[in-house]
Amino acid sequence: AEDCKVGLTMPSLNAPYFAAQVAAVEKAAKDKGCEITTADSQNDFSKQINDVEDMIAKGIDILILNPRDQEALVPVANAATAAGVKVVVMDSTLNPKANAVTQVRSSNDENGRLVGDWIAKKMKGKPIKMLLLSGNQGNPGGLERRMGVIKGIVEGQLVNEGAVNLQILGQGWGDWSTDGGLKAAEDLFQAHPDANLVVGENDSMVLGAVQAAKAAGLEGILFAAAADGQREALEMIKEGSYGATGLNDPDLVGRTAFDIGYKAFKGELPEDFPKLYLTPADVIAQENVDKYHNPQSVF
Amino acid sequence: MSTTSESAAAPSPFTPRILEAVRHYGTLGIFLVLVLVASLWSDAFLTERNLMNVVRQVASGAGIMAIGMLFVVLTRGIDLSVGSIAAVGSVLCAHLVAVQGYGVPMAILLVIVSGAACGVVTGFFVAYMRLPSFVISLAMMAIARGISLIISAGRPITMGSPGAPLVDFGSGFLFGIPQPAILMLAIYAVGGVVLAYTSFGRIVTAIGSNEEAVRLSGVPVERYVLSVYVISGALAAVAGIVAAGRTGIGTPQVGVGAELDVIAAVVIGGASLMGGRGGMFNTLLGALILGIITNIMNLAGVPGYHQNVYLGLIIILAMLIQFVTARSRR
Amino acid sequence: MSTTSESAAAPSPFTPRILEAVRHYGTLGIFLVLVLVASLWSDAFLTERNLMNVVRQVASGAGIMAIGMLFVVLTRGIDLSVGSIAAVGSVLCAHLVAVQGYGVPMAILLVIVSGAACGVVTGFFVAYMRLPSFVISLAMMAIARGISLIISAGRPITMGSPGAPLVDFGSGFLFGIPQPAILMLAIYAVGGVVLAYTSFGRIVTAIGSNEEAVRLSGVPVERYVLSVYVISGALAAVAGIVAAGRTGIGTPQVGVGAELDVIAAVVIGGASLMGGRGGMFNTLLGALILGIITNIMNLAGVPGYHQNVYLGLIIILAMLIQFVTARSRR
Amino acid sequence: MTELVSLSGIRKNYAGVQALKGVDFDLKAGEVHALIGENGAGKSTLMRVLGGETAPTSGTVRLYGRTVQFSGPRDATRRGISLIHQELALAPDLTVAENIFLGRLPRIINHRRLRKAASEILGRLGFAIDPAIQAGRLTVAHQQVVEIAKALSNNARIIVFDEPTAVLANSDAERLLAIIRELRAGGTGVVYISHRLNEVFELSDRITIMKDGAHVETRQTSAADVDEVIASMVGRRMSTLFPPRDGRAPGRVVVEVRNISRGQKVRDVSFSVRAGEVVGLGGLVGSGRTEVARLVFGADRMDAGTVELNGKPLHLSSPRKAVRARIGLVPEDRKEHGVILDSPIRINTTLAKMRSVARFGFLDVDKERRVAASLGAEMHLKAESVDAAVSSLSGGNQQKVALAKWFHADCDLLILDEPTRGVDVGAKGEIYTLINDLARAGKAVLVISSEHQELFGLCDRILVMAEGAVAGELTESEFTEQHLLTLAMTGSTRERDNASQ
Ligand SMILES: Nc1ncnc2c1ncn2[C@@H]1O[C@H](COP(=O)(O)OP(=O)(O)OP(=O)(O)O)[C@@H](O)[C@H]1O
Ligand SMILES: Nc1ncnc2c1ncn2[C@@H]1O[C@H](COP(=O)(O)OP(=O)(O)OP(=O)(O)O)[C@@H](O)[C@H]1O
Ligand SMILES: [Mg+2]
Ligand SMILES: [Mg+2]
Repeated sequence: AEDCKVGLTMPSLNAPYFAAQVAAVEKAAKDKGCEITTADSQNDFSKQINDVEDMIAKGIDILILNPRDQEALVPVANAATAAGVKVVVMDSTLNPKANAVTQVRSSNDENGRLVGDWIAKKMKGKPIKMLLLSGNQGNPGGLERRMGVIKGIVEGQLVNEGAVNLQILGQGWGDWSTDGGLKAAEDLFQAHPDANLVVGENDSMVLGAVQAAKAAGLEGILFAAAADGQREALEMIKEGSYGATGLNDPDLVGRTAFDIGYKAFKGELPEDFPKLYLTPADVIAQENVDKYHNPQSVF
Repeated sequence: MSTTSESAAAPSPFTPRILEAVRHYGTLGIFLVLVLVASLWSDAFLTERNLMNVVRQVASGAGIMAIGMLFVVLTRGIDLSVGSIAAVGSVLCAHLVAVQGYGVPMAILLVIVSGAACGVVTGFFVAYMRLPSFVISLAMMAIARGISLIISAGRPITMGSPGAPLVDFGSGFLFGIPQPAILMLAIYAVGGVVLAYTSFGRIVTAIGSNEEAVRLSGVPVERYVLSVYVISGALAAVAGIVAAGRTGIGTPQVGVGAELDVIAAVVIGGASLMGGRGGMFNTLLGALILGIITNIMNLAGVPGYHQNVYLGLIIILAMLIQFVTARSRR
Repeated sequence: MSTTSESAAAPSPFTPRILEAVRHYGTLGIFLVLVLVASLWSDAFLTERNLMNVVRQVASGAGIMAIGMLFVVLTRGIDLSVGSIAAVGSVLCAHLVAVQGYGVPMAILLVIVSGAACGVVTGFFVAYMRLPSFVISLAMMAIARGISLIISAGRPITMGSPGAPLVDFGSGFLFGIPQPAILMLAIYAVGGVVLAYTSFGRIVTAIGSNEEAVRLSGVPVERYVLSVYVISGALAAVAGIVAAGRTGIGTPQVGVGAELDVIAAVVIGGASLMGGRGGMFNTLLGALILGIITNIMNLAGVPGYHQNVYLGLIIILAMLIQFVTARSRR
Repeated sequence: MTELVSLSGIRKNYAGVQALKGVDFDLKAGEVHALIGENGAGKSTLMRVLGGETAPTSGTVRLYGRTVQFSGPRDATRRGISLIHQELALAPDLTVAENIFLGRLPRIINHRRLRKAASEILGRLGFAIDPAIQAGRLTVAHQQVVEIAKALSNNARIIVFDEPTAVLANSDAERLLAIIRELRAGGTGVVYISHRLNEVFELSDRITIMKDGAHVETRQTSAADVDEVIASMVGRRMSTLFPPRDGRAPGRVVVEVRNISRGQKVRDVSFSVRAGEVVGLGGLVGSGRTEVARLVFGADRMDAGTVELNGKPLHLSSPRKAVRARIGLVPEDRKEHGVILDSPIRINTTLAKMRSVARFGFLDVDKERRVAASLGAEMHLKAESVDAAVSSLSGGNQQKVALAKWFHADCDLLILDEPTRGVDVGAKGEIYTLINDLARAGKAVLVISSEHQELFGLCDRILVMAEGAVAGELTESEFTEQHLLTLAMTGSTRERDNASQ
């Protein structure tokens, strides 16, 4: 009964965000009666290239590619397209020169900017002493997120106060995980006990930082993340112990990516479909958290 | 007269202890120099709070796993699965407590048993089938990681709100020392006694030193080899529980890449991967040394891209200190 | 009587040629069984396209690095830095070609030299200071990763548009075989000859069996030990160039975690981490075996979360085949 | 006397080799049964069958009157059998005490009690070895003592000694023999394997001779004659063991050692060896002979002193430099320093001079086989082929490979540290002849041996060491046990106490 074969390849399955995305794509594919194969690159882009090659050999029709590296996956994406596979790039960035149907993701830059703007408003009148929690060195999405936040803060302060009073005291690396965020934050708080703002490139790491602050007995720190909207973070936003995060809904991104790929496979996609499709950006804070909070969410 | 023949001729209580001390001072030398450098480099280093942080980080990082690894390494084996088993421990612990509603003691027991069970599998193939521990434990590493992903469906499991017994464990103190650190030190103490004062510890050391000799002495070598992997698996599960307690969540992301850190701690502590040589106290120092290195880089604000380079250089320097201290005492 | 005590009495009851053959068949046994299973499991496996994929994947993955690793392992060492050196190779190659405007041959030469230079550092401390290779190469692993991040500022460097000489290398064919695969096979051939027919290969093997005896035969052991790390570093750099050629970019993300795969290939190929035992052909088989395992799981559509578990189980089964084939030939 | 052991029709095949071809052997309570035969005759293999370490291909083992099948060495130990291995089997990282009690360590160890018990056993053997020292730091001789202590501590009913005295000096061997007599008097059955026939005749009640994996004959010792026994061992009559010393013409000084020292082990040692001369280095165990050899070979750094070779000073910083200067050393510790057990005979043979079988770094394996085979034939090496791993050889044959390496290397100065350790009488003769030939060809030879007769028969003069220093020199007319021991013991009261306890 399955008239279509779908391949889904993820940079890693070892992260709640990706887990949610896989669930979304798998569900969408099964709803359409497609057979789906999921591969886990385990953070290794050469393995991801291998996985895609294997999938092409296997004869998939649609490839949902969440690239581990924005350049390295270009040749194999092109090879897939050349083999007649409909390639949809999902979530992470791939160099636009790659031959794909389209790229679907939330806007790192715009989400970051919105969060930064929110921070500037929230901390109006106070000099900002910020600690940064980054994922891993060399990750372009992370770079876009932190630059987005900084852009938002600077622009916000300029608009609100006419001057920039922002100091970035330090940057720690938390490998996108709660545990890593905790460890990095412990050391950062130690070196900079006067910080009053922690910004992370995703929620998981900031959740770790919240713990570290609690353990260190530090108070009056504002926590924010440039992205995701993880359930635990939303719950804390609701009760007020966490400032804000950017909207990056894995479920929405995943479903959208599959739908576009399926349409292309069926030949129903308009010729002039844009090469980049961004899901709407938003900042989630206490004011609007109820709109996004779903206690049943996988993520 | 030569020291060799001297000690042979007249019982001298010093010789072995001196040898012990040389190795000992090698690692202790690194440790002391590192503490000195760190405290000069950053004022924040020698604060009580920071030291507690370091010990807590080590305890929920490589520290506890290094104890089990030392036993494995003493037998000339290697156990790459520790990080993944810790992930299983972390996820399973949260799953049992939060999803299945088990009591904490029961959950802990079950988690440790399942860690030990992983060790039984690895140990069985290594001890009885004589397959290379590197490959078998690599396989177990993949299997355990997969299991942790399957149990958790890839996302963290919240274990309970602050105030729940385990959740407070990670951040709690006892006599002013972080609870995980106390747990770790207690296990080191037990491990040290087992290693030096029980037939188990001596036979494990002997197996790495000359397995054939031990076999010819009528010792059932296989059983001992099996048990070191069981110990390693059980302690990795404990490390997973500590990690879960520290963050309040169980997640399959625990311990990715930890195996190299853990083995490095053991080797920096002077143990030989060729088996037969290594001590508990030095292993603890080895784990602390690694913990201090990453801590000081964060405190001193070494930029991210350069942290790797610094880390490598500091490790090499540290080993050179060991080299020099050990030589000069010859 | 038990097989255990049998082997206990006679540490090595075989003449070398028979021993060779047994080991040989062990790995070949795994390989053949695996190919059989894979072709039954998925129709797509035995297609030309897929087989070419597998060889290309192995060539730009663990394959080339495993050659250098075998030399290191033969001397009883270990080299954890290969993946990171490959990253340096990939980034530096792209940097030299795209940013500095070097010609491709010159760039390749410089990259290989810098890989070898990393090997010189590791080898120096291991050979002349007698520091444990595990820790020193772990340090080099961190340093090289850091260097690759610094050179590239953490971002991929595009090497040139399709049509440029190196950029086509990764996907090109020669006599119907992927170019990287031809390169790999050529290096294996050279490596095999060096290992079996030159005094270099023989001394390297002998050092792993009994370093002291080799030293006391008047052989400058240190130089040989140094050179195996140089070879390993140089070949890791070559692997990095191949990776760059395959994707058309140099990136610091190359080879993360590759060290374990590479060592696993060598050990599955029957080499002993205790030194002195291992062959070139079997190492190639070991690398292919690992490549086939991941390939067949993708073809057969094993779901992502379960791939880890399958991977582990298949590795264990494979090792059991080796165990059985080796025993039955006794 | 009750029969303890009866082995009948024991066969053992290794891939391609028939090590045992249906051997019968028995042992009674309260007797010493000597087992002798050429290197590779199958003595150790037979005993490994008795110790449960090797499963016989066929044949039956009867123990205390009942047929048994051992499940492993553990089983045999539990049934009261103890083996002292020819190849030392200690855990070098453990202490002496832990090694002695390795199979029976109490669950919780009281190290003081353990050391005390170990001291007692060692004391019984007459050695004051520190039980707290790591076994790996002992001399080979003392490791052998520990091995013996380990077996004695078992209180076994059957004890097998496989060449226990091969590395012991005569005086130490004497004490061991006394202990064996005590054991015999206590009703223990002892199998005694040795290539020192005088010991065998002194000690044993019965002698069994093996040859080529088969039982040749068993006799009452009282009814046996040394020459006949040798004849049926080696299959021919041996006129003299030592080659005539004539034809050697000591010429210019090849090596001149001046005032070399290293710590307390070697103190201010000077001597010279001339071309065509065989010089002996005698002394008690631990007197520093091995250390001197290692210094002259560059294996250890000297604190002070100089070595001149052919009139030119040498900077001996590594064995490599020594080998380049055409100095060779056959080390005392064969397993650790002498051979690569896992490698074939031919590779071991050419290791010190590989360029003789290589061109541009590429090896000519056929030539290597020829070279190794012809040297092997000269030394009566018993091996399936030169491609066999050294580990598959019997102990004595392994020693021949260690020697072959340096005969092949063609040195101006050859230092031999215990060259005939574990070598059978027949092959000893061949090795002596080879050494003599070297001297005749104008090479300088330095021989270290604890077997005094060997030094007497072989050397032109003997330097005697005590406590790291040269205590004196014996010329041919002074070659007697008494002269040698007097010199060896004047050095130190401690040594003397140790030796005469
Ligand atoms: N593991 C083995 N593999 C192959 N051949 C072996 C093995 N062990 C022993 N042999 C062969 O069996 C024969 C008997 O050896 P064994 O060690 O019993 O001799 P031995 O009488 O003890 O000699 P020695 O006096 O030199 O110690 C030898 O030819 C030897 O090469
Ligand atoms: N640097 C070293 N490395 C390895 N072994 C050594 C070293 N130095 C000494 N030895 C060993 O230690 C022992 C020291 O022996 P020493 O030179 O004191 O006595 P000896 O006269 O040779 O006595 P023996 O009769 O026991 O050989 C020897 O067995 C020697 O092999
Ligand atoms: Mg023997
Ligand atoms: Mg000696």
